[in-house]
Amino acid sequence: MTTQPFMEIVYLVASALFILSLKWMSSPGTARRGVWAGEIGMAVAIGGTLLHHGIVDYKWVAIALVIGTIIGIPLGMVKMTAVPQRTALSHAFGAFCVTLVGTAEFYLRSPNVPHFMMGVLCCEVILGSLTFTGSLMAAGKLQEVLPQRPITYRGQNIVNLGLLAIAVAIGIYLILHPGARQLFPFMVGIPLVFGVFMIIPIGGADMPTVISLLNSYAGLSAAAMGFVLDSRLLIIAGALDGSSGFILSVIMSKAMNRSFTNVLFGAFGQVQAAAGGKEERKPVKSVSAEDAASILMSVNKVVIVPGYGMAVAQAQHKVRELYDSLTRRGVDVRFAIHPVAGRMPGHMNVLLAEADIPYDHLVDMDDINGEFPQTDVALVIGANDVTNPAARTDPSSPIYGMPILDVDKARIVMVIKRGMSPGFAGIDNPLYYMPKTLMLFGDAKSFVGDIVRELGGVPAEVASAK
Amino acid sequence: MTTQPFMEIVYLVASALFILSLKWMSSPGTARRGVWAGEIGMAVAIGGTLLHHGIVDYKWVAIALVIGTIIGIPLGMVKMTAVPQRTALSHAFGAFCVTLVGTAEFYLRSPNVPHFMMGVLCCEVILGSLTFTGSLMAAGKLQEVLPQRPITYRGQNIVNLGLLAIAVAIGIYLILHPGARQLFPFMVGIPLVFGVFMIIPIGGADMPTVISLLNSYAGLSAAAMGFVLDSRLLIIAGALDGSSGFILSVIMSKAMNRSFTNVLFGAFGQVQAAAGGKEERKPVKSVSAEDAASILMSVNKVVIVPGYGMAVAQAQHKVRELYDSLTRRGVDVRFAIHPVAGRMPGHMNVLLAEADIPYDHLVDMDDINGEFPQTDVALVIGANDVTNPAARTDPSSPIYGMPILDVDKARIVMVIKRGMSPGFAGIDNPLYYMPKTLMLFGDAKSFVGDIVRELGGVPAEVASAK
Amino acid sequence: MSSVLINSLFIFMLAGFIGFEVIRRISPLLHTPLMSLTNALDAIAVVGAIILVGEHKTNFSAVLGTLAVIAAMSNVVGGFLITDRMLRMFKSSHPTKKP
Amino acid sequence: MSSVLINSLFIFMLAGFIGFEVIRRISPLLHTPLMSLTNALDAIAVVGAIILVGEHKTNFSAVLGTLAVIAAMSNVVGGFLITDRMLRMFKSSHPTKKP
Ligand SMILES: NC(=O)c1ccc[n+]([C@@H]2O[C@H](COP(=O)([O-])OP(=O)(O)OC[C@H]3O[C@@H](n4cnc5c(N)ncnc54)[C@H](OP(=O)(O)O)[C@@H]3O)[C@@H](O)[C@H]2O)c1
Ligand SMILES: NC(=O)c1ccc[n+]([C@@H]2O[C@H](COP(=O)([O-])OP(=O)(O)OC[C@H]3O[C@@H](n4cnc5c(N)ncnc54)[C@H](OP(=O)(O)O)[C@@H]3O)[C@@H](O)[C@H]2O)c1
Repeated sequence: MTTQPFMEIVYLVASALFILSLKWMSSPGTARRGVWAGEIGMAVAIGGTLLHHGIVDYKWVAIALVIGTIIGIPLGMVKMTAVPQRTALSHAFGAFCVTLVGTAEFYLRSPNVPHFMMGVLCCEVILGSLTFTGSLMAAGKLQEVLPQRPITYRGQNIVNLGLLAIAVAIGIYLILHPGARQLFPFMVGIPLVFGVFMIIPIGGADMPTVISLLNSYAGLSAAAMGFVLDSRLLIIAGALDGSSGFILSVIMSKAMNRSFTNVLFGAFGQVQAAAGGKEERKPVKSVSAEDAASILMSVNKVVIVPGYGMAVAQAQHKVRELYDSLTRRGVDVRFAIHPVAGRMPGHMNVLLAEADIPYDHLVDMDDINGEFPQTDVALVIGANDVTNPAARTDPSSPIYGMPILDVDKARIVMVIKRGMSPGFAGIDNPLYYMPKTLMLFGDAKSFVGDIVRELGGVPAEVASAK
Repeated sequence: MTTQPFMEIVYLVASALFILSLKWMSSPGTARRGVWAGEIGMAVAIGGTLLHHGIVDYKWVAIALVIGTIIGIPLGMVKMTAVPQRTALSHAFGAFCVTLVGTAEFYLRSPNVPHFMMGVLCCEVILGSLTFTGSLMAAGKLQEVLPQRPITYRGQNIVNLGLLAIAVAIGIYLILHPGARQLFPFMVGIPLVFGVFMIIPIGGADMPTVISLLNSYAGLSAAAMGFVLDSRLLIIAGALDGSSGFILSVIMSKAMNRSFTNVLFGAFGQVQAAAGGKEERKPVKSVSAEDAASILMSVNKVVIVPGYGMAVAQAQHKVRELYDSLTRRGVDVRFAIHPVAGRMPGHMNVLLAEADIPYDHLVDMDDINGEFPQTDVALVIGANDVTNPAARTDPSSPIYGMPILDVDKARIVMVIKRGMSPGFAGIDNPLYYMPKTLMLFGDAKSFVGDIVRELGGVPAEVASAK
Repeated sequence: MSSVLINSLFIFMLAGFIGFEVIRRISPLLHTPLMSLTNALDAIAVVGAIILVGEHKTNFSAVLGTLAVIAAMSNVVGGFLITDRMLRMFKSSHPTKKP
Repeated sequence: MSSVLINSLFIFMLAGFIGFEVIRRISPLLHTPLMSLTNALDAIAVVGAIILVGEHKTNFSAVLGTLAVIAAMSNVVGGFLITDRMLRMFKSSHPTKKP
């Protein structure tokens, strides 16, 4: 991007800081330091760039930076529950930036662009533009301004792949004839359309996986941009982002035991239709908040299993109150966190952390599963699929093989949900028909509130008595 | 080193393979795959280089490669006990190669060598040549062709640092006047002398730490050579080697709680003199092989603590026999491995592995220390410092704070050593005077042999009985 | 030129490897903040855009560049902001509480 | 030129980081073989030496180069050989034996 040694050194420092930033991110203790490292690296890089000799027109740079900041602040202040769509939106922005720069570079350089370079440029632009519209669609579905349900029609995949193929073909032509400027707009436009079509057949609940895939696309396109501008810093940042997005999507699909293709081609849509609303008629034991409270009072070890429902109901603060009054009573309370509970990786952790629950009481699936047999009550709050024993027992179940939380091993299971409707996977949950299971029907927030009230009166005295 | 894209790709592949090689090295399961990856990477790199257009004279290349191979094979077949000196020797070779190439490059390029480049070249040559002689000296001391004991005289450090300073000064002059060819030989020669002087004051037992330091020097000089030749592959290999050497020396010094300076300036020499041969007169309980055997027969859990003495006595195979006959009797036998037991990192692991003891019975210090309280007999075989409770209890002890194996927490402690003479740290070991401690005086190999014979007769029948 | 690309490949290979090594080890606890952090870092693309605007080679490139800077900058600010907000929420109970 | 050096610095930084990350995690069990392996890898310096000999710019450089190739090559062969010998010795008892 430049050959001023000074700037290169600046970029070297920034790169190192970025890497450290991710390294420190690995544990809660050092995570904030990680953010600072990232911020400093960013500041250094931008500052250094502004000193770049080539820069003649500072006015627009300044204006753009200011506007960007103004837009950025609200994006940084969104509610925690809006994080998924915010993430999608920021991928869109990133991809937008990359596409614009790629386009500008092409028109500045063409026709004399070496083949390999043109190849990279094509990757940059194609990836960038499909990520742009794709992420916008994803954000829309998550924000529910767009219909959540997958929209499918026959031949859909052929159409989509066809579009992509055309874009690639144009790309290849451009590699061979970098002078064909008039074709470039198509190489930008077609992937934009593809991005939209790509998301249409995917259900809203699948968005998180899609988002992390788009995340890695965004990273890759940024890296490609680094190739084009010969900016090592950009290549490094892009590679880091790309690998992170990729790893997260792998983790998610593993935990949902699905394959990317399966997610991308919306196979779940059918399953949902097929498996939905079966054997609803079996009897379940439903109890009131009082009964639940009186049981919880009398036991020693409770494991709370939060799920998407807690997020929807915004129940985390009530859950915190429950946690408090139980611990005050000397009950040992832990939280069992399934890797894909909720709708994004780490969803439950963030919500519970927001409610000030110490993170060392949030236990990962593998660590907690051993403890359920010694657990008196497993209190499931708005979780469903991640507790579905069918994944262990019923080979015919669409989620068979997906690792789950073995709540059914606890002495008593309580499930807070509004009705019998299924979760994301759209399948029925045998757990609810087990004799040891008590259904607590109601909205998570209000129901937990009721339980807390029932537990209510006493704790103060208990606390003082202690 | 070249700009042929083809070769660059080859080097890219080789670099990736080298990195994977180290990654796979991280666990015994994948370690051998790691070696293969390294070998393939090496083959690819050398092969690719031979296709380099610039090469006109293949005869000498071939001859040199053959001679090198012929020398290499015996170096690869040395006995396991000779590994430390072999390692030192190979550092010497590596540094030798780097120094020669650096010298040749200088005379080919000077006087027109850019400053920065010349700076790197100086680092390469200075590091290279001092590592060369230093490693030779180290190898000599370990092989005991040179006197093991530290040779010190007053003002030694001043002399040494003085030498180094001169070399650096010359280097700086050369950076400013790359044309001063006549000065170059001094910049090679003086560090050669320094390398010798550097090792003289360091005791033989400190060599392992020195070796890993030299290891990282060798790596750094190779990386510097990579800078000079603009060979990314070489930079990567050098950086990997450098960091590995550095990390190992840190681990060692931590485990010995000493600082590099402390090692390099042979401070221990004095300590040795000071602390050596005190309170020899206290009484110790000494028992025979029969008694030891009869005790071992009657217990359930034995932890064997091997040390330098086992290596010296070549007792590992006898120890294996002991392990067999005890396990056949149903005794639970584990090995407690202290990070710096012996004289090089992983020393005990290699010896015991050589004797076919499954590596999952070799337990690291941190994991085993918790088990000693439940251990019936801690059998110390030729270990001393790593079992010295003074490191925990006696702030005045020179090894105070060094993490040790808590053998003194076992119900009975047996110590096999030839006499009361101290270990590497040269200090007395309170362990030997504890009432629960039984001293088994004798050479590790023969004494263990005796115990096995005592245990002898029975096992066969026991085995058949089982 | 081609050697510059080769070189970029080296950087990409090394950085990608680091990415995998480091990120594989990040505790699931932090996956959400991780997403927003990498997102902010990725917005380093802003430097490319800045130069595009600053050099003002053509009006076209300058306009695209300006939009690009705006987009990237909002990611920088927003990304770091929300990551920090999330992390501030993570509190540890003192180990004593641990079983 | 200087940009080539900068670039080398980048490579060095990245590779060094990888070195630390990867090697910190190598089990102490394997520290001895690790030493001999890195040693063999380091001997990649042989490629530099080979070119020195092959290009035969001056007799002096060719002679030094030849010696360098010999030294490095013996490290390659010796290093890989002994590492492999050591690793072949490491055997696992079948997990059943484990407590
Ligand atoms: N975490 C990720 O990264 C990710 C990404 C993509 C997909 N997914 C999928 O999402 C699912 C997550 O499983 P999960 O168990 O957390 O959630 P879930 O299986 O989707 O079930 C959520 C349950 O919460 C209940 N619920 C909804 N709103 C509620 C409210 N206001 N009050 C009380 N209950 C409410 C619903 O039942 P009612 O309607 O009867 O109340 C529903 O059964 C998994 O299938 C996973 O594969 C996760
Ligand atoms: N591992 C490393 O990387 C490394 C590197 C540098 C320094 N060190 C140092 O080396 C020491 C290692 O500790 P260590 O406990 O393993 O060994 P040690 O403390 O050096 O003690 C070895 C003991 O073995 C006995 N011994 C010697 N030859 C024997 C034989 N043939 N048969 C039986 N016993 C024999 C000696 O006593 P007798 O003479 O009475 O028999 C001596 O007390 C530590 O101080 C460590 O800091 C280690």
